[in-house]
Amino acid sequence: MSLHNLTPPVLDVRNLSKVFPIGSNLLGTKPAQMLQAVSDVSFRVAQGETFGLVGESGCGKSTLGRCILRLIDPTQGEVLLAGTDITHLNAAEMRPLRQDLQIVFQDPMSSLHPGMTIRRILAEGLRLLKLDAQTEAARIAELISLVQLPADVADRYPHELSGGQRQRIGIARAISVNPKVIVLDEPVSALDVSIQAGLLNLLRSLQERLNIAYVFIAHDLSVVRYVSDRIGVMYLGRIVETGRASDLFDNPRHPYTQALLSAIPLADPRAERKRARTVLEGDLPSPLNPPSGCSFRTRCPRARPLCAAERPLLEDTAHAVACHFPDPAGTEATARATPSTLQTGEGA
Amino acid sequence: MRNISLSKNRRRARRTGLLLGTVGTLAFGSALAAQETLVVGRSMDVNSLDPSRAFCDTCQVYLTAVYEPLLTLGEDNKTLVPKLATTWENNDTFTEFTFNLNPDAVFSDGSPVEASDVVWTFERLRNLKGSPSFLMDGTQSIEAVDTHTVKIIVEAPNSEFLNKVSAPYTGIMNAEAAMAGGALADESAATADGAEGWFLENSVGSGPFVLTNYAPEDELRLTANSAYYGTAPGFGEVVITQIQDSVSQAQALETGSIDIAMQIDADTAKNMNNPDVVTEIVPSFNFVYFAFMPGSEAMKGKLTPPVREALTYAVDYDGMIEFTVGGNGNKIAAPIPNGFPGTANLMPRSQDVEKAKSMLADAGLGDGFTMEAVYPNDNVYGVDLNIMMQKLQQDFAQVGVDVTLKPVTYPVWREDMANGRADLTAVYYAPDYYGSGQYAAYFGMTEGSTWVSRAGYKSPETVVNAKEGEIYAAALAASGDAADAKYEELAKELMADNVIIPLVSPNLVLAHRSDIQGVRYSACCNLPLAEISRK
Amino acid sequence: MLRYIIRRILGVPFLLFGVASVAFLLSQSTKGDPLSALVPERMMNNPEIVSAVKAQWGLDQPLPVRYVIYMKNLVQGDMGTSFNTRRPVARDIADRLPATLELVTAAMIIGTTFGMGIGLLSARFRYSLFDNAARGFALLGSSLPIFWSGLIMLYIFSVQLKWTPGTGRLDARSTPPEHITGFYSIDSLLAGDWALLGQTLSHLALPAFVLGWSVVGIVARLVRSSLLEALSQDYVRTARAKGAPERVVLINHALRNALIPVLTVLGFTFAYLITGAVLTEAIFSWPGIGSYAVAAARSLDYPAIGGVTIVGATAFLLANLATDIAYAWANPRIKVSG
Amino acid sequence: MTAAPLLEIRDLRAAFRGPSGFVEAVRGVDFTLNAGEVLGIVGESGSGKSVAMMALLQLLPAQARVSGSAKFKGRELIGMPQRQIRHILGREIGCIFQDPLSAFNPVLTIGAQIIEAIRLHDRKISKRAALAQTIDLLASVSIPEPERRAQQYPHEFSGGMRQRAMIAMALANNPSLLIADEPTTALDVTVQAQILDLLRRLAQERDIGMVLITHDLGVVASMARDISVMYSGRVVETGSADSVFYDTCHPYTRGLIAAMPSLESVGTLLTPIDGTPPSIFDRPQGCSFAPRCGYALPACHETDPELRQIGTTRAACLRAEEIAAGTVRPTAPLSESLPV
Amino acid sequence: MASTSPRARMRALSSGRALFGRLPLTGKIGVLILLFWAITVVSVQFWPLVDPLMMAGRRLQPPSGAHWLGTDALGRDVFSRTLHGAAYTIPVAVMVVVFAVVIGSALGAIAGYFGGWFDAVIMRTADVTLSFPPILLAMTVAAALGPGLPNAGLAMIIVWWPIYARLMRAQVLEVRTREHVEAAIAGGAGRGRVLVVHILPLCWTPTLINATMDFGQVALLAASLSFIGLGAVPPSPEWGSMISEGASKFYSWWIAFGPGMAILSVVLATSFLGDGLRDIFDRRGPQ
Repeated sequence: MSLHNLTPPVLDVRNLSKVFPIGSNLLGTKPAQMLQAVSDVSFRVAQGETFGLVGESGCGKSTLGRCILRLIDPTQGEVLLAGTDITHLNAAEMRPLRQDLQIVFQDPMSSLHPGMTIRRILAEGLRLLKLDAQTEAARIAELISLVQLPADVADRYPHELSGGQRQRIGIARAISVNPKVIVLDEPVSALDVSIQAGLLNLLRSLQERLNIAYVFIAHDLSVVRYVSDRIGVMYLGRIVETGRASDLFDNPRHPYTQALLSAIPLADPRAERKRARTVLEGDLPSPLNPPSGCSFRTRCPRARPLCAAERPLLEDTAHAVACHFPDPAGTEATARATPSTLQTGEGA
Repeated sequence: MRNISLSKNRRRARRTGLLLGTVGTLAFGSALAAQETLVVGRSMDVNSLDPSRAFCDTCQVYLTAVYEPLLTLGEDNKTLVPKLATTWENNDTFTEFTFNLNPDAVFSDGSPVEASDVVWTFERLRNLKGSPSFLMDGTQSIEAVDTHTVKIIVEAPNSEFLNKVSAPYTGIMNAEAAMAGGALADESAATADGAEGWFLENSVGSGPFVLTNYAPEDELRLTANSAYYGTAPGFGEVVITQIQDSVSQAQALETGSIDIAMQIDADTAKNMNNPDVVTEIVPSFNFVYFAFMPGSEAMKGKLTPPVREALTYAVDYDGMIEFTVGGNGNKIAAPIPNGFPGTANLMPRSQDVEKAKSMLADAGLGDGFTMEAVYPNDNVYGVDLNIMMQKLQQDFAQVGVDVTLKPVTYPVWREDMANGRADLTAVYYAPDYYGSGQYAAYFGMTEGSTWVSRAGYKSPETVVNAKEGEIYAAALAASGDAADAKYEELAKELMADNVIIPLVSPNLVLAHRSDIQGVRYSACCNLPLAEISRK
Repeated sequence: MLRYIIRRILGVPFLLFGVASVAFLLSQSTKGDPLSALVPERMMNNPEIVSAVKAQWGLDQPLPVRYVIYMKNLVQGDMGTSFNTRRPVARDIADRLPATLELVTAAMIIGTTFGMGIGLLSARFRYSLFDNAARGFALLGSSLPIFWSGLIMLYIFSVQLKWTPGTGRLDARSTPPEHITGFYSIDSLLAGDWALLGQTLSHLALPAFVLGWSVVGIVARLVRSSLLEALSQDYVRTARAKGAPERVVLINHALRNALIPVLTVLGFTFAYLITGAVLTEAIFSWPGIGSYAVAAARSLDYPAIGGVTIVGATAFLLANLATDIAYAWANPRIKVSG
Repeated sequence: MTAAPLLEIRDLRAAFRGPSGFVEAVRGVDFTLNAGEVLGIVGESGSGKSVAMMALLQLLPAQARVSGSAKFKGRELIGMPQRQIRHILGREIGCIFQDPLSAFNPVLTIGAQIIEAIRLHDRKISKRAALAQTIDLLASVSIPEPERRAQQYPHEFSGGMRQRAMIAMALANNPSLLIADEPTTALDVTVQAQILDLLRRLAQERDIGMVLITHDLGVVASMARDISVMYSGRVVETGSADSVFYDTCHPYTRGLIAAMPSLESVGTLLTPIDGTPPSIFDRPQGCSFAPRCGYALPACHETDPELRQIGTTRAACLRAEEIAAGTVRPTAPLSESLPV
Repeated sequence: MASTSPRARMRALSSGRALFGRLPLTGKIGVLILLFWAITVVSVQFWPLVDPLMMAGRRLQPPSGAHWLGTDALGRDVFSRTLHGAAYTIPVAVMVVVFAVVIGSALGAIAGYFGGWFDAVIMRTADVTLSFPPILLAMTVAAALGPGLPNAGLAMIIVWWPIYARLMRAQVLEVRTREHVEAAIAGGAGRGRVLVVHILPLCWTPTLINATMDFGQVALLAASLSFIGLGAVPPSPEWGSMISEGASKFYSWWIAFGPGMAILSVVLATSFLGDGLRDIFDRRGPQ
């Protein structure tokens, strides 16, 4: 899975930033505040690879996903799709390229047109391919079976399906045009655990069959780990740590990543009881008024004056981290068992 | 009749007092009355409270109460009686008139009424070119002979001039006070006079009342003139209060919140059976008519005299009275009120549908045609013009003539009238003074008259009747029975024109609380408020 | 929200400018020659008089010039002179506005009190006989044409039962109290004239009820639905979980929240009442700007039409503004944020 | 503890009016909770776990029909008059809800709402004293600047802070039982850790019995002493945390554990549970899990099994013993096409 | 795709019936009343009624066997006039609502979806129009254009369109942020197609509910304008002008009774139906 440095990336996101103007001044001429949702984010995804973006609510991961698809226009930076910069294309120029770039949304209900049958919803997506009626019908049937649904769902409406089934339709729509890249924006977080697993398996099997690159956005680390080859951890609009999934999970270097991992409850009472727990203090700062320097410093157990003064840059390595005082790479021992550097919660 | 003496007038007043009881009671009554308020309910149509500009029914009531003309009309609605002028004279040719003013008369500010005030008032009336200015048409000179004598010379014989100066619009103003309020009487008055607003808050007459408050479309409040030189009025205060419709007026009268209701229609009157309310139905001098407009674009060559005549036969005159006023009205032949000079021997029109049809067929219009009726959307003297026109529409439909109704606001109506945009119209007329001459001037088909320019529009030849001007002039030069005969001749011509077709002279419902007396209908002045008192 | 309100306030002059322009253009485009309202019938053919009148009323100027003059005068509070009353329109309106405001205020009080009461009780006793009857009563008020219900009320209460006096603001015999606010009820109270106060209120009762009744339905429907909505919210469950009795739940928790959306309709209700007031005034001979407007529209008194329209729109704008402010005040969620 | 349990629920049922008669959302569940212990109730959406708790607290809509028995400190809650239960709710039983934003009244300050909670049960306490107590409570749940925070409205709090305030309010009258209904579901994972930590600490400090309702097996694993797994309105497996996790014998519990991606489960495929939970309006005959169950026998579609003691846990499954012993392997579920 | 269209039609038909079935009792009554008036409007001229424009008996007769609602001041049958009146008021109300909805919704949708200067111009125009109390604006416009039902109708369209423009704009702004719209854009749909196919079909419910309720209000305002003499012209038996005639013949209460009850029934029916629709659509929610 270390393809990413060898083959050209199918998706290359370079220094992407998005600023939202919030409100406006009294005369309505200028925005009152600027919300920096995404700051200087770069990553690459190779064909058939899954890049996981993980972070808590408000970290900008969904905005990032929408910027990649040009559903929102990024403020700065570039998105290269198979080598083509799509950031500056207009709507008409963008249209043919949409075939290569698809999205699956979090809420499977609101992402399907409630007034259309499944058949029509899928046909809408297939318009890009300009198929004749017969081919189209065949393709729809094929898609439905690809996502492991019975053929008769085609003539149903979204509200007649269960949540898991609806999300499968969302996936079918995304793969219908044979995209190179699919952005999956929290595709399973609205679903019950028992349903989630089936979808995750489906996504994996589709990727294997169709060789699609995924950008998998989620807040649940376990889910991200399950599907991702490489992962970026986001905090307040920035990637603070990125690397291969195994590296990142086995050897988290950024204190935020460490805290995230430590916060996940394990479905294993004995392990839970033994576990050293890092509990972060305080809340996420407002993105309208981010802290100076390192944005994590307000909650970071390792914060020192330097962190407030200077923003740490993301290293340019395979397992990169943006921290002034990171744990060293590849030394598992320090990552897992240095309670001295972290505040440790009492074990149960 | 022309030389009624002051003493005679005084005697009359005393007789009235005796009728009421003793003089003492009268004095006591008026002392009490001084604090009492008479409330009159009506839908006010005030356009102005400036006597030289005002022109409305409410104005007549107001002006009569606040200003005094030289003469006025007696209770018989025929005889002229003295007011500010105690005696008056005219020459045989009716071109020179001399008035002797009552030396006791004073204005409400206590200053005496003098000949100069009369001259100023009449000149202003003439020069202002307001609605009632026509009353001064043809005056050559108005001059003060001495402090209490005025002499007026008119260009052509005018036996009706005396009637004109009995109109409430000729009420004499206190010239000095009015000038202080911005009023002008000279030639420049028409453009430079700026007193109209001032008159809404001030009164400068010698009448029994003075204006205390006027709120447009709300109330008009008068109080007894403390400086009044004549008999004090029966009430210390009179309020004319705005009540829009007949039913509300009836209701207000029944609950006692008003003492007199002025515009109750006959249908409503029938439904009132309250012992505290007196209703008396009297014939009025008002009438409602419809008019053909042969000069309109669509009617050119169609509304020829025979066609007009034919259509007059289509109208169900009896039914019209039934439908518009529930039978409480009278048929009227010519556009001169029944009871006015020259009307005694006239025969009203009657319906003859077959004749109408055959005449139309003769005129080549047997298949009928279409007309558009433009008329004010109003309810006057108990006649809802909409209902009247709907009835007319039905009557004309019987002879194949299709009438489209277009009720409009007054300004639009006047504009349409001035531009020949209607084929048919309907309006009303109430006398401005007692005399048939005003009808000749207004309805006569003489070149340049209001109705010639309306009905004839750009082709006056379709309606002009040259004889009428001559007859009118002859009538003005005559008096008494001779004048009456001329007016009768004129009336017949007006009927033969078949342009102005009077339909109904609605009866008037005099409705008041039973403890109110002295309510009467006057041909010049509508409701003389000063004569009203509580029993 | 504060920012929003400030922006709204800043926007008012612009809206008023638009309103005044529209009012001017509409009234100027009325069918019918304004001269016919000004020049006596017998003088229409007299060019001297006609041109004098034109000059006097500024009608000899081209439309754009008239517009500029009108707007200039308007800024100084001069809305021209009414053709009907021959008085300055501003003065007519100043005289009549208190009457309308008194009527509308009284109707608003009646409408909102009944509306809220009915809404509250029918939410509390949902689907009960009371609920259905009260909602029926409320709905009837907003469904009956006010010009008919007014007549019926007048007939029943004034003519037949004689419980209320007839039309108008006061008995014609009475003199209005000294002008302080222009509201006879308040002025007579200030003057300590109890008899006059009683008379004022008895005159006000019927038109205000007829008018108020027309909005009871709107208010009751909204109170009921927003109360039911509030009662289904999580925080109500929280309150119950705290052991709060039903009364506390209803008043302290549900009603406080339910009233916020109710506030937003008050502006709308005001518009409804102005519409109703125009008709109510016509029926009850109420000397307000509603009957003035009807008379003006009927006689094409366009300075008056323009004036009334501008004043009505201003009142309406202010009512909406007040609603917004009240909304912001009542709703802490939007007090701070931009 | 030999005394009566803090909360003892027997055959609790709750039904709602549906289009055709009443439908049961909770179908006879039993729970027992001793003082100072934590009972975890796990289930997916629609399993009836919250409804069961709301039912015994009489917090369901008035039209709901509740039967069975729920003894709190020996007092029967089911059918208790409103007047009486009001004195228990908020005083002896505190509640925490899933979404702290909607669970707070948006137009009242946090302080006012906590003060109300105090004064509803202590009429004599002065407003000032109640405020002081409120500030202490906020401080005890680690809310910084409690004096200022008490004056603020719920929307001015962050999600984690709101949930802390909610906990403070629930604890205002020192209850002996805390019912926490998905207390961390709406929160981010780092905040969830904070809140769980707080709950754990408070429960220990104050010796409070807690019912923790959640869909997340991870949350109960770290918190609960006993766990009950609910499916379609019934408890399908119950026992101590360890026994439920390690001696699992109900196929649904097994499925849930297998379906959960964990940090360790990389490389292996997750095992989903096929199909979807049945709607309460349309429950299958027999065991309601049978249509999704890889172990289901024809008999499973006919009889709805009762909870039985199987080893260390109690499970409601006909084949529990075989599954516990590992002598059977799951097959594809019986129903060929997915129920839609 | 061809196979879906008859099916869709079937669905639409059955959903119409299903919709009726889901209405509360009052809503069903509302539908029946409106249905009655709709039938009346199209067929009243074929009914065995006396001519509403010609006198049919003595004037001002109270209700009797011959004249169920009595006769008016011209002896015309009030019952016949009331039924014929539907053919004046109801089509005007329909036209006003339809035009206001179409114009307002189109402008609002475009303004909401495309934003920019067009949005600014449309919404400021709407603001100014909405600043006028409706009756004052309608009166002014009706006065400017002259009386007559068509002019009154035009006046009311001018009054009403901004309400729908605002409603539709708000709705479009809300729906355009939904994920299925993003999905459509991601699927390569052009702006027009996104608006017409993916946004507008989900925006019509509030408009429908509002239009239903407004229908009654428009009928009321039309009658009000006629009442003050700026609406229908005689002899048309428009309800408002009939009540106006009745008002001046107050003691003959039956003249106003028929048209009064007719307006009441229409307004009540639309309220009932609007409430019912709101119950159905608002409660369904997303799931």
